[in-house]
Amino acid sequence: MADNYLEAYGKETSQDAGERTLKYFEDLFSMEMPLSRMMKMMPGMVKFMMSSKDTREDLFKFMPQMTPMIKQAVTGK
Amino acid sequence: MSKKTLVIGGGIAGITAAQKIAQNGGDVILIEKEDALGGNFAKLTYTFPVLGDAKALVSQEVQKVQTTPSIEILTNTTLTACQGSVGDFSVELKTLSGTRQEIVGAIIVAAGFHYMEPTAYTEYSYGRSPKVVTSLEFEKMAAENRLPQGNVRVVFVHCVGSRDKAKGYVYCSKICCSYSAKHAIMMKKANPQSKSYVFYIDIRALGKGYEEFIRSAMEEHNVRYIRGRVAKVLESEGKLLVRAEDSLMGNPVEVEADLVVLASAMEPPVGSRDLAAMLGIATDEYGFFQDVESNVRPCHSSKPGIFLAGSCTQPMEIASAVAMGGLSASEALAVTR
Amino acid sequence: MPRLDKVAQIPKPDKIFVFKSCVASNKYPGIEACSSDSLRILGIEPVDSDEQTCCGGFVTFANVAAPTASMPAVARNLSLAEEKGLDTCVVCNGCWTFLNEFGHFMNHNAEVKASVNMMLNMMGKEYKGTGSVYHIAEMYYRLKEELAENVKRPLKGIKVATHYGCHYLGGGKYTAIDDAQMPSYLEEIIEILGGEVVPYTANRECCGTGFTQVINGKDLSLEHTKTKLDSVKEADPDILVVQCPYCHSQLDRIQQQFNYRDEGDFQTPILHIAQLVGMGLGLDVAKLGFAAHVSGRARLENVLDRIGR
Amino acid sequence: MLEQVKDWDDDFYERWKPIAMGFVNEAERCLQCGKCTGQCPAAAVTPGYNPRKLIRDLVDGNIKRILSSVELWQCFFCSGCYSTCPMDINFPFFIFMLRLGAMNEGYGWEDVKQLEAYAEKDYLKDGITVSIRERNPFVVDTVGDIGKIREAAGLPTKRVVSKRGVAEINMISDLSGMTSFMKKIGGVDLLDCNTCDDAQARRCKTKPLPSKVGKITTKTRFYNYGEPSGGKTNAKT
Amino acid sequence: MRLRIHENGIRTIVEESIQKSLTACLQCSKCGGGCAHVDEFDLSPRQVIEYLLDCLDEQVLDSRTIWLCGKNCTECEVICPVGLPLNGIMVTLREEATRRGVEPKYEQPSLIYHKFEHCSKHRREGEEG
Repeated sequence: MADNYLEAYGKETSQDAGERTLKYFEDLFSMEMPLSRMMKMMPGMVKFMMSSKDTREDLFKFMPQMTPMIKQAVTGK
Repeated sequence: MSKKTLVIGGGIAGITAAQKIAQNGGDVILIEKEDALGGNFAKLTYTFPVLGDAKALVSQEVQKVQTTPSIEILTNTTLTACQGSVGDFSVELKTLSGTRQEIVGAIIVAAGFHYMEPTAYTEYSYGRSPKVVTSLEFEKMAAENRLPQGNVRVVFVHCVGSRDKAKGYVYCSKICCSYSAKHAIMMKKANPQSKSYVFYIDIRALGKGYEEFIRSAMEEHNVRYIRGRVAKVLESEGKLLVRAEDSLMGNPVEVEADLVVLASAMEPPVGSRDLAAMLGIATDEYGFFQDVESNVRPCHSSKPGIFLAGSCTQPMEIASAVAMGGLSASEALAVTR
Repeated sequence: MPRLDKVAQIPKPDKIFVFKSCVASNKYPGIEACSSDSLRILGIEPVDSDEQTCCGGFVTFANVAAPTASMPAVARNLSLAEEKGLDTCVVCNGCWTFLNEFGHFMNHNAEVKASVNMMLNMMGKEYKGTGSVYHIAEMYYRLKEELAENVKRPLKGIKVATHYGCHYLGGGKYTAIDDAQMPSYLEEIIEILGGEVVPYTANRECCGTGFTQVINGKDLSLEHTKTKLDSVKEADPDILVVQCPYCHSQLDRIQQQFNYRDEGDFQTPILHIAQLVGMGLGLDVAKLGFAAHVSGRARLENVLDRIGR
Repeated sequence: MLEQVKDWDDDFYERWKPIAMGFVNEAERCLQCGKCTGQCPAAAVTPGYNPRKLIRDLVDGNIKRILSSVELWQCFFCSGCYSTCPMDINFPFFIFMLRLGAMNEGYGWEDVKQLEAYAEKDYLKDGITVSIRERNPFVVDTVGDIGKIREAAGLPTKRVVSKRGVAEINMISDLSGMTSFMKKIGGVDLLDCNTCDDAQARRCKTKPLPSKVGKITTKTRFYNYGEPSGGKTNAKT
Repeated sequence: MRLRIHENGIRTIVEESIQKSLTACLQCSKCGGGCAHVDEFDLSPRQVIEYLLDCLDEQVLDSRTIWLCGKNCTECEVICPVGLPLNGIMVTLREEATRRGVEPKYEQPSLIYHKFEHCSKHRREGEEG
């Protein structure tokens, strides 16, 4: 917490802080699925798949739904 | 073509309309659903902005109407049916002694207004504590001088029901700022030891002499005006804890009060929608009667020949109600002569 | 006064999915035991599953989990009830508000629902948004008649004060069964059980937990709880009824902290509405779980003796 | 150093509303009437905390002051302001979203550290945020073992969430980036009276308790070691 | 903090000394706007009046404003729409503070202020420098 927020931010104006915050919220709430985000999700899915047999079946059942998204993410169409 | 005009509602607007028509040779049927004329004006003891004696003014006006021969006054009467168009409306009136058919040239609706019952405002413990009253009850207490004696603190709360999307009406009721100041001064006159507090958001003094009147409450009668809307009124051992924020300072404050007066919203009269349906005229989304063009043709309802007067169209003070009564009278005369 | 139209919308199902609250399971098991047994007595078969995790409201509003992280968790919990075609009954204000808010949010936001369902499909689950969430106090108020018939141990002469908790009435401004400022459905349930209602000034004040304030800003939270408990002490009820285990734990434990810090002698036992109803319906004393209570234990035993074990 | 209105970001709120997808709404309708602060329990005890001012700053666009303010972390989250607000402004949602923004600026991490421990060690470990850990020695003396009380009440000794359930919420947490976020924040380790040595127990029992309630100058935390969050220095202004 | 509003704070002393009710204050903060030294004060003149009315007596008495302001610079009195004698109020508060033994706080403010300080013509009779 800044004791005096004017000193804490120095030269920066509220516009820059606002810009930064908006960009943070944009990629926090963004709905699209770029390749980078999909890569970040891979370890989680692998860990889930390894955890037990029936989770592996569920993930395989999900795969047909996943392929169009991967294609769209890779080709970026 | 009938030369008669029907005036619905015996409040100050209706009385003025009837007088003006009678003075110009028209004849009027004035119907009032209560058993006495005067409407809301009769319930007051003082008027603002000059603390005039309301009782004398009302009785003088009512007495004038009662003595003019060409005005036929029917109390305890309501309208039950209305057909026809401008020039000859056939109206059916239900009086104590049965129904009456009349043919009238024009109709003036002056149904007045109704103070909203703030039962939805449980945060002010209205209905739970007898010490939380509406402004109307405060008027009655002042009339029967049952106001609390001794060094008591009285809190007046603005905007109860108005300017409130969640539980009330979004519009502003225009006169609460003025009559709360009037109540504060009446309280000080009745009990000089008492301390008055008024919680306001903004002071809206919208008439000649209103600002001076409210300023006199602040300066001469040292009524303490705190900017902030009252958030809670709690009962604790006989006292009322009024909690709000002094938003000019940013601190929450608490006042221990003996009486809390809520300035409740002015809403359309009870049954205004079915009266409008019966007459075939439009109402706005709150139930006030809708005028055609509020700037240039304020008195005209959506149906030609039917005119509106007084606070049944929008919250207004007595002066505007009288002015609108006169205007609708001249409109009616133009039609019936 | 309770909004009777809202109360009428609550169905009287024959089975309902009982949502276990973390604080109730691990700190006051009496709430969990009494809620399912009392529902069974009132004719509703409680169904629960150990797949159901914490609602995630605490970690979300404590800003550890972003809404995008906790919305799938809420959908997952709600889909457990939807698979069995049941509505959900929660015992905690926080769970109620959180499940309702995010459920309502997903139902009105198709793309969010689609992305949440994408995540849930990975686990073979799917959130349709058909089930609705009810608070146990709402169910008791809805089953007033059955409650009146089944009272075995009327609480004659027991002075009971109420504390409604903020999240249910605050968060559910338009969806709760009573208005936020002067609720009275708990009072009616107490009268049905035969107890005597005790009003006190700070009835609608917050219990002082401040959701995470008791961890981060403990002095402010204690300050507020002290004003609350002083006002309760003035009215001196035999029991203070709450409807949220988090308020329960705060009011219960902080009284003990005040006592040995000689800040005053607070001995008011705190009971959850499920425990009070369980007591009224005659559940045996072990099920009420009074052993887990921290303060006012002697007075609780005295109350039990007065109404018969 | 006076505040410059020209460096306010006045369309921040307008551009923020579509992004936050309905979590933040209607702040522009605020009447500034002060009803929320009037009934706010936090404003009644905390000097300088005022929800109305926060909404004022947000709509004005004084983002620097909000994100670096200590008031953002003093809200009690009781949504009493939402229930009395004449314009239905859901203030707790604003606080919740602004706190996310403040953490992105690096503020408030000390406060969240305390809670991150609960999420990491309880929520993601065995699916229940509030575990049997008890960090108050006096409560442990009066209550004893919760497992026995659960058995007496006819419940299983320990509430267990199925392994499948725990795996699922861990996956949700990984997919949505919550795990990486928690790793960035880091956490404190939780004290547990049942498994702690008696040296710490003696220290806990003899630790000076927070100052007498009524003076907001407390520095020490009740049972956990470690300095409270940096924000307290502003509490006294 | 939640303040309890009552009437027996030092407000009554101030009102007796200036023979005018403090409730007349419109809280329009024109005085704060007009004052040349307001950035040195911790309370603007308007806030001093509001603190008195809100019974925050201690904060008013140990504020810097009552010591720095009121030394015969009447900029705020002139433009006050209600004509409140702010100088008189500050003088009374200063007397009350010395009576209660609150040590004065007036590290030297900006140079503008000095001009009034030394110019004897502006100083009122009976008031020390």
